[in-house]
Amino acid sequence: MYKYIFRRVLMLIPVIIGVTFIVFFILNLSPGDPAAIILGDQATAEALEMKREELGLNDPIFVRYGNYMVNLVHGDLGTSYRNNLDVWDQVIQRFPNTFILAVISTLIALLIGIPTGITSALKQYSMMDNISMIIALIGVSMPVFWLGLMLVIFFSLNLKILPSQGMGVGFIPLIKSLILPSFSLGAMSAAVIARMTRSSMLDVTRQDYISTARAKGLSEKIITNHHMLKNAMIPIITAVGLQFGTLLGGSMLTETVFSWPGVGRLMIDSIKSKDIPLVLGSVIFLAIMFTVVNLIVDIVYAFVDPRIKSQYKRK
Amino acid sequence: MEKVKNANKVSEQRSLWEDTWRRFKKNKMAMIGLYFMIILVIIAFATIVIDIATGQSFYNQHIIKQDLRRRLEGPSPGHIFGLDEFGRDVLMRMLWGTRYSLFMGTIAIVLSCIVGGVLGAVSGFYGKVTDNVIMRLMDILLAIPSMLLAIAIVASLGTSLINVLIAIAVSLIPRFARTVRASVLTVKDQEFIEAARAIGCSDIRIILKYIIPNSLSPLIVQFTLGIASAILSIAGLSFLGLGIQPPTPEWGAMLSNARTYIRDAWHVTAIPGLGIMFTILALNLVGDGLRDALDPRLKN
Amino acid sequence: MSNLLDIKDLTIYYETDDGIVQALNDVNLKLGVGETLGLVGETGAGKTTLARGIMGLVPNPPGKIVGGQVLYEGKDLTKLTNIEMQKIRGQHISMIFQDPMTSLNPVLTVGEQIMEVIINHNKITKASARILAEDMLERVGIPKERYDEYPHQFSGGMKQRVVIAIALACNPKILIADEPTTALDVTIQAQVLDMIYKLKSENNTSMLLITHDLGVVAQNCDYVAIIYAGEIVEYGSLKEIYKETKHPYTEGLFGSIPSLTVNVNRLQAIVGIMPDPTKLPKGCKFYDRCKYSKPICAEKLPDMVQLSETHKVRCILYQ
Amino acid sequence: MIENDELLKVEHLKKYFDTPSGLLHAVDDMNFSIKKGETLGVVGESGCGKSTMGRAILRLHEPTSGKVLYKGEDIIQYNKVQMKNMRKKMQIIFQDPFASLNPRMTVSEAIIEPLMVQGIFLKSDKKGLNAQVDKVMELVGLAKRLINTYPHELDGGRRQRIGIARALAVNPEFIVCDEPVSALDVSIQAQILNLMQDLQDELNLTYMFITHDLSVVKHFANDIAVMYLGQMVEKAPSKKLFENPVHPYTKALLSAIPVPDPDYKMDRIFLKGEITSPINPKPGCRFSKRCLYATESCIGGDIATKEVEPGHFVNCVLA
Amino acid sequence: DNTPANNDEQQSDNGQQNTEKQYKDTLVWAQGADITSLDPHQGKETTAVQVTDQIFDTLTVVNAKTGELEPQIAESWDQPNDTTYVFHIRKGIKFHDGSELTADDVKFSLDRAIASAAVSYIVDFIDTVTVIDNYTVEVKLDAPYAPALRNLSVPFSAIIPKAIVEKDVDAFIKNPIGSGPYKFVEWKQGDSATLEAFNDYYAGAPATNKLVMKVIPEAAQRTIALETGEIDLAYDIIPNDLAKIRNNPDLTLFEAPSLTCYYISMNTNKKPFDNEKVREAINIAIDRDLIIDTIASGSGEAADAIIAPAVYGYFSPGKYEYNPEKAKQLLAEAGYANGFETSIWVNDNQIRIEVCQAIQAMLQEVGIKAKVEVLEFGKFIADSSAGKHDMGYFGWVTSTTDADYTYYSLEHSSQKGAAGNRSFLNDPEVDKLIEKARTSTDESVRLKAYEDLSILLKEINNNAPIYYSTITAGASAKVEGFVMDPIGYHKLTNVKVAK
Ligand SMILES: Nc1ncnc2c1ncn2[C@@H]1O[C@H](COP(=O)(O)OP(=O)(O)OP(=O)(O)O)[C@@H](O)[C@H]1O
Ligand SMILES: Nc1ncnc2c1ncn2[C@@H]1O[C@H](COP(=O)(O)OP(=O)(O)OP(=O)(O)O)[C@@H](O)[C@H]1O
Ligand SMILES: [Mg+2]
Ligand SMILES: [Mg+2]
Ligand code: NI
Repeated sequence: MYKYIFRRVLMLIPVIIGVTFIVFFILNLSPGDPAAIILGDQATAEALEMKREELGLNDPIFVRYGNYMVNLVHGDLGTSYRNNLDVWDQVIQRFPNTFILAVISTLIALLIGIPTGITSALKQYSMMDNISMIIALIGVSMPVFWLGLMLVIFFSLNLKILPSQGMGVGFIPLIKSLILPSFSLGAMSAAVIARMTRSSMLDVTRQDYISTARAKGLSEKIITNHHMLKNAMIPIITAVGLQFGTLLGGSMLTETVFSWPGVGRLMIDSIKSKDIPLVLGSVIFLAIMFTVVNLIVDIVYAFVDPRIKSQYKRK
Repeated sequence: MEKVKNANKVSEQRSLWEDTWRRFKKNKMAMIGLYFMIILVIIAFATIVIDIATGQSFYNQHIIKQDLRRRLEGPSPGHIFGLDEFGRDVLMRMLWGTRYSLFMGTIAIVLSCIVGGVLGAVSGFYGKVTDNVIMRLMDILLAIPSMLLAIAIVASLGTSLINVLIAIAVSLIPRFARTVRASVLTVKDQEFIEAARAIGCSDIRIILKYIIPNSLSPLIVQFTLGIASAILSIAGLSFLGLGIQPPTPEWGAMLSNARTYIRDAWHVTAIPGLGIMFTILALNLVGDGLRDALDPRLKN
Repeated sequence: MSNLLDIKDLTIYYETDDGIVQALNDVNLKLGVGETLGLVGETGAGKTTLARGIMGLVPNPPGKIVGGQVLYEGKDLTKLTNIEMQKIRGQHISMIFQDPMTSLNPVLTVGEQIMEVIINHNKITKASARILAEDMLERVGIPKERYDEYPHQFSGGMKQRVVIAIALACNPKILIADEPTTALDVTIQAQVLDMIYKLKSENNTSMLLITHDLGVVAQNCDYVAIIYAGEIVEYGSLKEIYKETKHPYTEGLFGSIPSLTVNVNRLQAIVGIMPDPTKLPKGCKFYDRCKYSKPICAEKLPDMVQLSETHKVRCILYQ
Repeated sequence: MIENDELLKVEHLKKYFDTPSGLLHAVDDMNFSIKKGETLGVVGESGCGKSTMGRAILRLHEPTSGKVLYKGEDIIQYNKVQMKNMRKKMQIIFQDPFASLNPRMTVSEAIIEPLMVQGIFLKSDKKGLNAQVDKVMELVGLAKRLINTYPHELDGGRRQRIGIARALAVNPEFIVCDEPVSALDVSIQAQILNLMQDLQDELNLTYMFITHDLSVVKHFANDIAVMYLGQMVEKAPSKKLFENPVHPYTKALLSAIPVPDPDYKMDRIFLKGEITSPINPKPGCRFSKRCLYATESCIGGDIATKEVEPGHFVNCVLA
Repeated sequence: DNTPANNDEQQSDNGQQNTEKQYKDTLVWAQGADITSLDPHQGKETTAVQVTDQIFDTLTVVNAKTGELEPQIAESWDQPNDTTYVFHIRKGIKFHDGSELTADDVKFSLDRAIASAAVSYIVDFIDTVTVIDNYTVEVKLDAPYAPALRNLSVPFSAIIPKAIVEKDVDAFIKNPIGSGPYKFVEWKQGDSATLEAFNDYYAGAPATNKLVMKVIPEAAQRTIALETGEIDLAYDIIPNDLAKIRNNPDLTLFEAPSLTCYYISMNTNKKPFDNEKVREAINIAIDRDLIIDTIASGSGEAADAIIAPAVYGYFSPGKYEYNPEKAKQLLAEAGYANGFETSIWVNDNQIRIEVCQAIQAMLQEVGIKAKVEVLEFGKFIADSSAGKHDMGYFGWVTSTTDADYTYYSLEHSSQKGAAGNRSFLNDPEVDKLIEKARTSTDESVRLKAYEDLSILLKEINNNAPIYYSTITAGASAKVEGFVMDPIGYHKLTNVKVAK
């Protein structure tokens, strides 16, 4: 098991190299001079040249990538072009915000998605099934930012019960400020999870061991809770893992709508201002998180499914 | 348990696709979705025909011509969905925008489906090092948030229709690669592949004639669902100011451009918003319907 | 009352997209205390459906018990509520399913799966249930040390033994075994069948043994029912069926199996295949495959003819 | 034995699989030969390496080592082109008629495929192709109207006929039959077995018939090889094997077959335990752990093959 | 006129009329983007300055209410000759760490600003800075430069503590120390910044104890936050929200003419913009009032010159008459009777895009088919500097409040391309007028030169000024003492919020 984890962590290295390589080259080869963006439309040619030199933009691109990677190996993510602040500091400052948003969204998604999926599956083809699945589908179908704006207008502006933006300080304000963004972010995942749960529950229902359980004379409740759920969980866990990964990186729109100080927004802002070290830093961070989350998912798998556990042991 | 059919009656024979269609037809929601999509396709083509027939003059007169004095006017008998922030008829723009939402999504998906499909097939079929290399590549693509990838690509190549397409296509590649690989892996070990080897088929022939046709169904489902997420991605890019150039009446752009007016005139956001929502809903319904119809376990 | 189980005119249909599958038509069978009844038929003949019908486990939808009764100790099981049925299942009537590989829940330990049924039907503590379950494991020849292992750690034969342990954990009066050995190798099959036989005789359990292996039936059963396209075509004691074969289908079955004892140059195969269960012919279901068929066979469904006290056959030849 | 008669000779054939838990000896040093026009039956329990051997002989799995001499030539040394030509002479029929047909190909496509791949007919030669398809379909007893049906529209028996037709299309001399009837019902099984027998007589085919059903091979094969965990434990002309089994495993196997005769009193030999793992097996007799007669001499060294009577080979220290 | 319509009585505290009015401890304001850098010589974006300007002071300051130049760190100054200024530093000014501000700090700061690529353009008129004594600094210029004192009031020439910065620049950037009315407390990136009153401020402690800046990128969300009371003050209200604030009795809308002019720059290097008639046609084909009335919700004024009326040196050469008929005629005369195809570049800013779309539609009316191309900012700047554009839509703030800043950058031939002259105008006459006004210290000479220049430019028509925007802010009605700064660098020293 430890060996397995170790191997998976080692896999991070090529992923990080690949991710930085792709992002570095896309950003560098694209038109638009970081110096010009920083200095704005009122900068003189000399100032631009000065800035370029200062940022080391005059070196050939491979030299710059090489330098970057060398620094990275030493644990140095560089400093931001725009404000000379340490990239690591900036990313680590924002990361918990994105993380908590992703966690709460996932929780909301699970809380809504799993029960909905189960009820739908148990009452397949019923009215209930259809309605909940249609609602779930609508959840997937709305552009996130649109849903976000509508939620704000309704809950903040009209009902005045929840803050419209920002991240609250202190427990209660934090929770309150989390509700709208995590709901608008989690809505889509909730739908995905609900549908996933439904189909994997239906899958399980058809299995022979469920017939065996019935033949034992077990009650439906025990069959559902004890025999079906744990088996149905396995594909759901994959879905949740992937969703969590997407939420981590994909919260850019939500973060913008809700002025949430997360990595997603940092990334957009830094892409727009071509603050390459900052973009790279956030991407590396997200890539690591993504990999770690998937690793955790795989480990959780092993706990749910003894077959997988013994596979890891063997490796 | 397979049902033994009475093969004595030739009239009863159905191809696999007919079978699928027959099951699909039974699913009311999926049919509603399908009808909706057909209507959209008809609209898209009709508007294109009108554009060609009138040499863009209809487009210029009714789709992009502004009437700023009447901006944000609410629905009225003359303009049942009201006017947008430039005093243009929202309904007309919705109709003319159909093609973008529909075809851009589709083209992006076709692109990523081809690239991802080939990668996935090769990866699954050859396994070992090839598989490892391709799948790690896909991991890398997956580890970069898809929106970020799209933004980076659009930001670097510029905001044009083509670039938005490329961006979305690239970010969807891993999805297809994984789907195809998974189904290739299940198909690969079936005996009929071995049977093909036994008669001397080459790898290429096996991939083309045996594996791909049999991995098609999950791909088809991914396809419909992929179009849906492509449409949403386009809207998301528009929200970040990286979508399609004005005054093109693309729905995502309409929605995100009008979002500042969400409190002043509900219709300018609600109409494109609902348009997107229903389209995606329809695509999802069709996708789900296909999934069920193609699922061999549900055959009875 | 000598009959523990008395199935009367049981008719079960599946309503599918393709039409109504008449899986079981007017089936009459009985099972006495301690007896073993073999049920033989080809794939799709309705064997599993019958078993599920007795257990009240016909998947609904699409399945439906259209008519008939399943009398267990005089009670009609088809009339019981699901809750009442839950008390019968496992405790009075147990069932072993076709495939041991998929009959066990992969995420629960084998011990847990045995214990569960014990706890469910007896008011005892977990600890004492565990002791009973361990005992049950030993009785089917698995060391109790393996109580906490998962099904995937067991071989096919061991899994099937666990399934048997589950089925017999509460000493049921009736055991329904649906092809309990089809998925196993001959040597393992012999072990498993032997074990079932032993356990069954210990408790004087009655058994319905479903199979399509006439050899298995010959070695294990007291009575045999031959089922074809949802109908019992012949019923009798073991001897009667094997030595005084009456129905052309039964005859065909015997002709189809290569025998170790008799040398034949060519098998006497039955031509054709079973009719589509959604479009069953009006008359004798075996009509178009039967070498003795007469025009009337296509028109009229022959009645069950009582040939001896136990031997019954449904064929025009004996009317 | 006249050398010329031998169509296929297998020498020291080995096939090991590299698995996460170690080297799996699926086929370990097999030696035998098959005469032209005859049938070699290969029996053994599930997982003992029968299919692997069949596939290794056709080079569908590359053997780890050993020789496969076809008319005296070692086909393992053949290059791709030679091998492709060889495939015209050697064919295979698979166990599962459901999985071995491409669900996206119609009956005629499935039969045309080998003809086209092998370049026997050109794609443009519609007439030639159709004629050959008609011929082969008639040969295996498939009605001509089924030409455009898909496998899923047909029953198991017909599907297996397509599998046979596909193998026959290129006019092979040698066919590996990998449990061609074990997925079929007894009545259909008999039809297929009869068909294969007829084809052998008609076309002078040579079969290697893999099965786990001893009664089938007894009926079918000239010689029978019994496999256990990748190795051959006994090989004899079929009659002799049944009359005088020597190896304890063969004996146990024969005793475990349920005979469809109520008067036949079975004298079962019960084996201890279950099949051991084929991964990194220890030297010596692989059956020793389950063998009732195992002695010290069974483990440690390789067991020599003895010819107990002409044509009857046994791998056991007791023999 | 920038007095807020804050005449309503404070109804809420009727009951406590006699007691002293209670004020909140904290003021929360919202802006659309985060601080880019807390280093005043680095973070030149308005959103950065809006914060750093509370922390740092400059030598001189422009009174936001009156527009007059006033002393700040420099108590007074002399001008011995055209190219020399001597500043007398106010004694007893303390930095937030308690150290005293001296001439060394001033020299250090100005030198540092000159060396900074980001802001040097504001102070690069300076040749040398010399410390005369602890409280006297001499600044020598390359050449006479009339707007010098105004440039020194721009926050980019802020005075920072030499000792601290020299010791550890990184620490300073993270934790800036200035001599302004507020001390820096915390910056939560992407979220907020917190400042605290500096009680030892030379002009006395500021009115409110704590300031919190919140980043709210979505404009509509800023208004909503204001309406729900989550914030006290919001900058940059989008036009369509103006009425909502104006009509809300709980809120106050601040509006003032800005120093910003939005204009279309036509690339005179490219056909057909090398033709004056085409340029004029475009200028009169645009219905400026319509754009202001609709897209800008009436907030703004039609532009007739490239600098705003609030800028020193502004002269109105007469309004552009909207006349599509005449435009068509001009186009015909120029040989484009059937119009032509071209493009307008704009960066990704909602209002700017909308304006361009409106212009696009107006040009369409006279037969010009213009594509609106939205570019990501970096590409927009880079490619337009390189002259790849046909027309580009820009906004220009005269941040020094002196006309020279704009005319020199946008119209002088030496500034072609990257530096600002994106119409690539090369007109000796224009150059001459700009230089004349730049080097003269005689106000009347300068004003006359600018008058001539604006008339000349209106004939050349290389740029099409569209409108002068209004600078806006919304506030809770309880906010007192808020004065708009025409550039947007709102000082919050005297602002307080009633409870
Ligand atoms: N859930 C179901 N839905 C529809 N039809 C069904 C269902 N289950 C069984 N059938 C049909 O009912 C008939 C009888 O099936 P059953 O499973 O009882 O056969 P069986 O004799 O047990 O076959 P086998 O030997 O293959 O197990 C078949 O035609 C089958 O296709
Ligand atoms: N591709 C493979 N990779 C690894 N192991 C394999 C592979 N194919 C077969 N094996 C293993 O080799 C052994 C022999 O398998 P094989 O399929 O030849 O057995 P078999 O005798 O045909 O069994 P059955 O009667 O079940 O068909 C088994 O233990 C099996 O798990
Ligand atoms: Mg069955
Ligand atoms: Mg096999
Ligand atoms: Ni079946």
